[in-house]
Amino acid sequence: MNLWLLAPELSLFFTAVVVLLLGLASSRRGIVIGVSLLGVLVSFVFAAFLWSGTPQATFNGMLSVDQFAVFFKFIVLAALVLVILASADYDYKVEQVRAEYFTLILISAVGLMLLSSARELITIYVSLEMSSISLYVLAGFLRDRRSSEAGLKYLLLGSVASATLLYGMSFVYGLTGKTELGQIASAIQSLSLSGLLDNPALLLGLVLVAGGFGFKISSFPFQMWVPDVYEGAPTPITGYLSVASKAAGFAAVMRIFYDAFGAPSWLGQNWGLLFAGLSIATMTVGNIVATAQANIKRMMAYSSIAQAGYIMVGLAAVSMGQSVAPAARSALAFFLASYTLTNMGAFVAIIAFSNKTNSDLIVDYSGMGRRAPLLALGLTLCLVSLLGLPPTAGLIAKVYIFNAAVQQGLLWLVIVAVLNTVVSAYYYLRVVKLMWLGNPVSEEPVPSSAALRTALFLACAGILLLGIVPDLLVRLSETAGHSLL
Amino acid sequence: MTVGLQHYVVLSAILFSIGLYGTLGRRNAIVVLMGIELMLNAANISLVAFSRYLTPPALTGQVFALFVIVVAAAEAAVALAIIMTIYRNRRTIEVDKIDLMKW
Amino acid sequence: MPYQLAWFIWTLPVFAFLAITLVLRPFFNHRPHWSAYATITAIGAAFVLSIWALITVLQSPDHLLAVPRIEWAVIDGFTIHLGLLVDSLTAIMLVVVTGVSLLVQIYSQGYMHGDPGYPRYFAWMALFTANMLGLVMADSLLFMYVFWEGVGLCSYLLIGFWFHKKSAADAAKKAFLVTRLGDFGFLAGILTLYFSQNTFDIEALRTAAAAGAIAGTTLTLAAIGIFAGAAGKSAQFPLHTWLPDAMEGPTPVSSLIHAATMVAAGVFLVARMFPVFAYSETALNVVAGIGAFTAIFAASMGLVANDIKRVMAYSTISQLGYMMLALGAGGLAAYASGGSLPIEEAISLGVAVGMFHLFNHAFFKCLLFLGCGSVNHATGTFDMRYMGGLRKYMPFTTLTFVIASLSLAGIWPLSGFWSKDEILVTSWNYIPVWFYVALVTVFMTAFYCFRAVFLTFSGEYRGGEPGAHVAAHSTPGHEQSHMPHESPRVMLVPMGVLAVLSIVSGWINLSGGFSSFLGHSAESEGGWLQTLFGVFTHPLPFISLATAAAGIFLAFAMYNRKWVSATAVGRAFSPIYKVLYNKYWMDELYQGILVKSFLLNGLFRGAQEMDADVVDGVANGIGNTVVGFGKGMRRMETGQLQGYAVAIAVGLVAIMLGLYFWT
Amino acid sequence: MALDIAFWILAVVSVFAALAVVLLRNIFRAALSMMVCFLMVAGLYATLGADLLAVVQVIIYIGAISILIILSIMFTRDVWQASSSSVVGLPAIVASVLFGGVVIFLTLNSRWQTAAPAAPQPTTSSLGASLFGQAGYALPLEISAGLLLAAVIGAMVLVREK
Repeated sequence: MNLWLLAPELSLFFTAVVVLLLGLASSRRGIVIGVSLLGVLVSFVFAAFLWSGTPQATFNGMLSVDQFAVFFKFIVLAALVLVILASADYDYKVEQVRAEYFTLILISAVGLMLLSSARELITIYVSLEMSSISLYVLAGFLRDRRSSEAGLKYLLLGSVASATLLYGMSFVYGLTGKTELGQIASAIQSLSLSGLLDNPALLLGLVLVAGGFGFKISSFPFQMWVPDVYEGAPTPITGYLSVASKAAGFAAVMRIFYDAFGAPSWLGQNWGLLFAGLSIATMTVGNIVATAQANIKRMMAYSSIAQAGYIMVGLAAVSMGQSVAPAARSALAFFLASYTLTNMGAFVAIIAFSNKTNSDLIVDYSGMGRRAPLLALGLTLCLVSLLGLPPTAGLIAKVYIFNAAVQQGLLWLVIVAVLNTVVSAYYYLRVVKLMWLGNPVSEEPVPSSAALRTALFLACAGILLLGIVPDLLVRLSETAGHSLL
Repeated sequence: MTVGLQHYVVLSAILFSIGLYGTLGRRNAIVVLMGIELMLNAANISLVAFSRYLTPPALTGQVFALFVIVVAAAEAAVALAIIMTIYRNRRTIEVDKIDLMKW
Repeated sequence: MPYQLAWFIWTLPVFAFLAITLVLRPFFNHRPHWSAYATITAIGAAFVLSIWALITVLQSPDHLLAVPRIEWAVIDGFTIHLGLLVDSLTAIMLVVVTGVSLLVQIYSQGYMHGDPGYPRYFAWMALFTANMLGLVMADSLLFMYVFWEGVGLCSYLLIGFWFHKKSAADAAKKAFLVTRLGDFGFLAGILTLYFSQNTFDIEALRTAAAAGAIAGTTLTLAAIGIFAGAAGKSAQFPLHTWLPDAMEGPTPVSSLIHAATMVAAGVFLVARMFPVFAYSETALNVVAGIGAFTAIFAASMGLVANDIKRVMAYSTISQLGYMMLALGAGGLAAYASGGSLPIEEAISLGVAVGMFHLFNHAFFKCLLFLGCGSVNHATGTFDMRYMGGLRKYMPFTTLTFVIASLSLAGIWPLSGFWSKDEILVTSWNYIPVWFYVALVTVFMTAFYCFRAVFLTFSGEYRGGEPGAHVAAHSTPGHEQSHMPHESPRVMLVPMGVLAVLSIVSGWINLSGGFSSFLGHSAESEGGWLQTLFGVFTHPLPFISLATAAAGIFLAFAMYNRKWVSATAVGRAFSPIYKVLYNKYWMDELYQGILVKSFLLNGLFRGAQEMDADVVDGVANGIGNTVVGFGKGMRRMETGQLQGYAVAIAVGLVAIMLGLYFWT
Repeated sequence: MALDIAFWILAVVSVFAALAVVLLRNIFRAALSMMVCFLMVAGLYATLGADLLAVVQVIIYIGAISILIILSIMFTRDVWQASSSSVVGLPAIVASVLFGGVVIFLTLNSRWQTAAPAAPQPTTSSLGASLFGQAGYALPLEISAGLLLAAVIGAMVLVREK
């Protein structure tokens, strides 16, 4: 047991405790945010050290420290930086309990980071709950009618999902007698089954676990909570939910389904097909309903459902071909990194606008190009990246993931996904058009704080950088994709 | 007929479905929460039963169930806190009235 | 000069766009003219660079400007290159696009004067031009597609420039949706080629097609897919409906769209990928057939339109049909000649003839639209019924408009004559069926464009119209004076330049220079002076000239001299009888009108309406269906969390049963 | 044999108690039934030889969670209001019956690799060993400590006075 391998999580948890204690003495914004950011930085440095190490499993095989996990830790940390900065302007709504707010964000991040490297069912379940419980509270943090409604919906549905997940895990355990993913895999192989129905317990475990995580990654038909919760939750938390929790969810799905259910190959093809089917439904529902939204947070919620659909294309591609494709895993990692920057950036801009206008309606974005050119430009860039146009990270991500899927013979899936992208142009560009061509409601400029501007700048710089020189991250995600233990 | 693993597993499935009905079919948020607790208990029964019949010495299932109980307690605390906030806001905890956000 | 300069041809306008949106518009909004200067400077510089590129390509032995590629990203062995392909085709397009765009921007300074969206206008114009330049320079289909969509997007923004006007917003949406229908085809074509050859590289695909590596159904499907994209952008039947409506944008935008940028993209695309077409006879027949049909179909609609820009729009569609016909006929030459003409020759023949018409058309059509803009600037309307007599007030506009019309009608020795003649010759030689269609179209073209000339410039001024059409074009700054007046000099100078080009641009190919530059060595018939007159040694030019003259004469008779009342033609057909009695060469058309007196008002109008209702209906229908579905499906989101939980439970059961029965 | 009889009694009572939880209109009584059900589950753990777990079940579920729930019922004053069927009442019944049916069908068709059950023996020390021992579940234990911290902070923050 080497505690160094846990250093990113430990340091972040330590920071959370420090922030909480600081809150007893002083909850001045600068101090709280400064300490939080410092903790993220320390955690980042530790994670960077882990990146250069060799992949290994630690804590009796419960935790794997490979580049794949570290990559997702980077993603969570990046989202964390952005959400902390984005909250700087927003936390006047939670002034009395500011320290608790940031503490919960940090604890949830610890849970997500653990989730992305956990490789044992109990650890997975407990880390998932660690992040979920913090996020339930954060969703209902404002305690007004909308926020508490979001909290309740998230909590009750999330609990149903985690009960389902748990039930599925119990069947996996019942089938194999093991909880560690690698041992589960070898136990399944030693059963020498020739199909799911040889032993339907496998089907039960597979579907119920997929359902539990389907909730987390907002896959159809488990996506219905997303719009309501995203609309009601505090906007920084919405952004955070849409990226970090989704990214870690995908990491865990990838690890469970690949590690535990990766072999024999018919099993992989079964769940690959399952995710392919769900992917189509997910992206189609997300895109089509997004066209009919008037509230930008709801629109972004449906957009994030659609994006989850695209990511699931990569998930399906991992196991659908003749051989397992690390390329699909790399593509998935890249997509999530790019999506994290992009979606967080969009939410930062939305926070900045709604701070001024106190409205999340899309019509109120009319003429923002004149009132706040830089913010509008940032939001435009993010939306363009979500749509997948050059010169943004979103394009590379889509090309990467679709290419991986095509290599695995999933051309039909990619065609559906591309058609979906076409539909998505309607609602993304509608906002862009309104901002630049619409008539401003008033000529009053929209101010934004330095923290928000920094966050938006970081996100946009990342989007452009990855869009123009994608090689930087492609290398990293290739390493990550190939390193999965 | 001797009681065996299957009996426990079927019992757990029945309890899980009853809990599921509680969360889907009852109006009061606290009853919904009770339904969720029932579901978790059902899952625990199957975990412990598997532990008993599959890997008698290793107790992995029991350990798992122990963690589930801890998580359930934490979840219940947070859930009841959120239900309290809802109650303060709206003077009701009937979940069908909590539909401010839709469409 | 170093080859890297080629990159600047399309990046310079992008910089202008960025400068305007990021710096000039937010911070120097009180100096709108700076935006115009930025765009004009950038496009001017791009024009100079294009000339340089053209010269370099001319001088290089293989007619290629070698620009090494940039390796952009390697994703799991899949390399994405950034590269430019500057061959003779590109070089010609570059000069045309930058040249025409430059003149239009200069003209726009006058036309858009005082418009509140002035900087925005120039920003989009710069981006529009940049995308078009990128499109013609891209060396891979993937990047071409990116710019292709960029052109579509910019045209959407520019057509809907006066977006507060419902008609403009609708027209923009229509253009976007209809061209997108074609783009699906294009994308399918690109993917077909990619999966066949595993590359997006244009040069490699052309080689592969020529080497027979792509063949059979794959080739045909790919070619037809690409043609669908081209048909969308180049407004070929049945995807042409957006173009007449696209006049809702500012007139210089129409002028740019119709001359050098948007619509030319389709023809360029077919020319660029022509080897893919040339090896599939089916695809060639589709191209030629659709081209020829579009030519006559659009021209027939032009006969009855009252809006001067609409007449020009139909004319553009028709002329684009000619270009497609030229490409198709050129390619079919190899099949029609029974093997005596190798396919490589046929390829260069088609490209040379088609591109030559594109080249000439760019100048005179641009001029015609600038003329329309100038007329509108003076009268405040586009409806020809309210114009008339402008010759007295706007002599310069009249002169240039007439020159452009003569060129469009194909009158010797103006530029339109030469390229149209080549198209007629090619189709006569290889697919005679379409030759007659083309010839009828020549007549119609001459008729409608001189109908516009006479209605607009001859007779007495009918007072403009302060009614509906002014509202339709209510840009501040266009103050209505009681009598029309000539446009400011900044608008007239570009028109003058274009007028000269409309006369002389065709002469470039008199000794086959243009064709041989595009790889087609035409049989040289001596020096260009001999050719200038020597063209009449064949009977064909006489026929086409006579047809055109007849059209002009009919227009003259009906709209200038009023020997025959135009309204009467629509209602009753006997007056036409009297007037045209002695003109034996009109018999066929005459019979047609006799037999089907409703042709003008019935069929043609019907065609126009079918156009507006059916095809638009499909395009808007798809868009509305998606949004309608969205509106319906959002109702599933009832806000009831237990409803969601039921969905989860039912979903799980469904998945379990699905997997159970499927496996 | 005694264990079998115990199982049947516990099973039947727990199912009826669970049904009472979700069907009784009086919420207070529903909560009491839930306590009964939890008690029966504890008994089931005992029949499975999980003595420590049975105790933990009683202490945490009955001693803590149930009390918390009853307190909440009292606070929200909905005690005497009927807990009626929700808006999706009928679909809920269909969905849960379907779900239960499918799961039971699939479990009955599954083959479980059962081993011969060993004689029941005290599990406390071996559970302790597997939680804190060298080859044990120390990591999830630590994580659940963090989880409890988050829950405590969260509950406090949410119910604080304005």
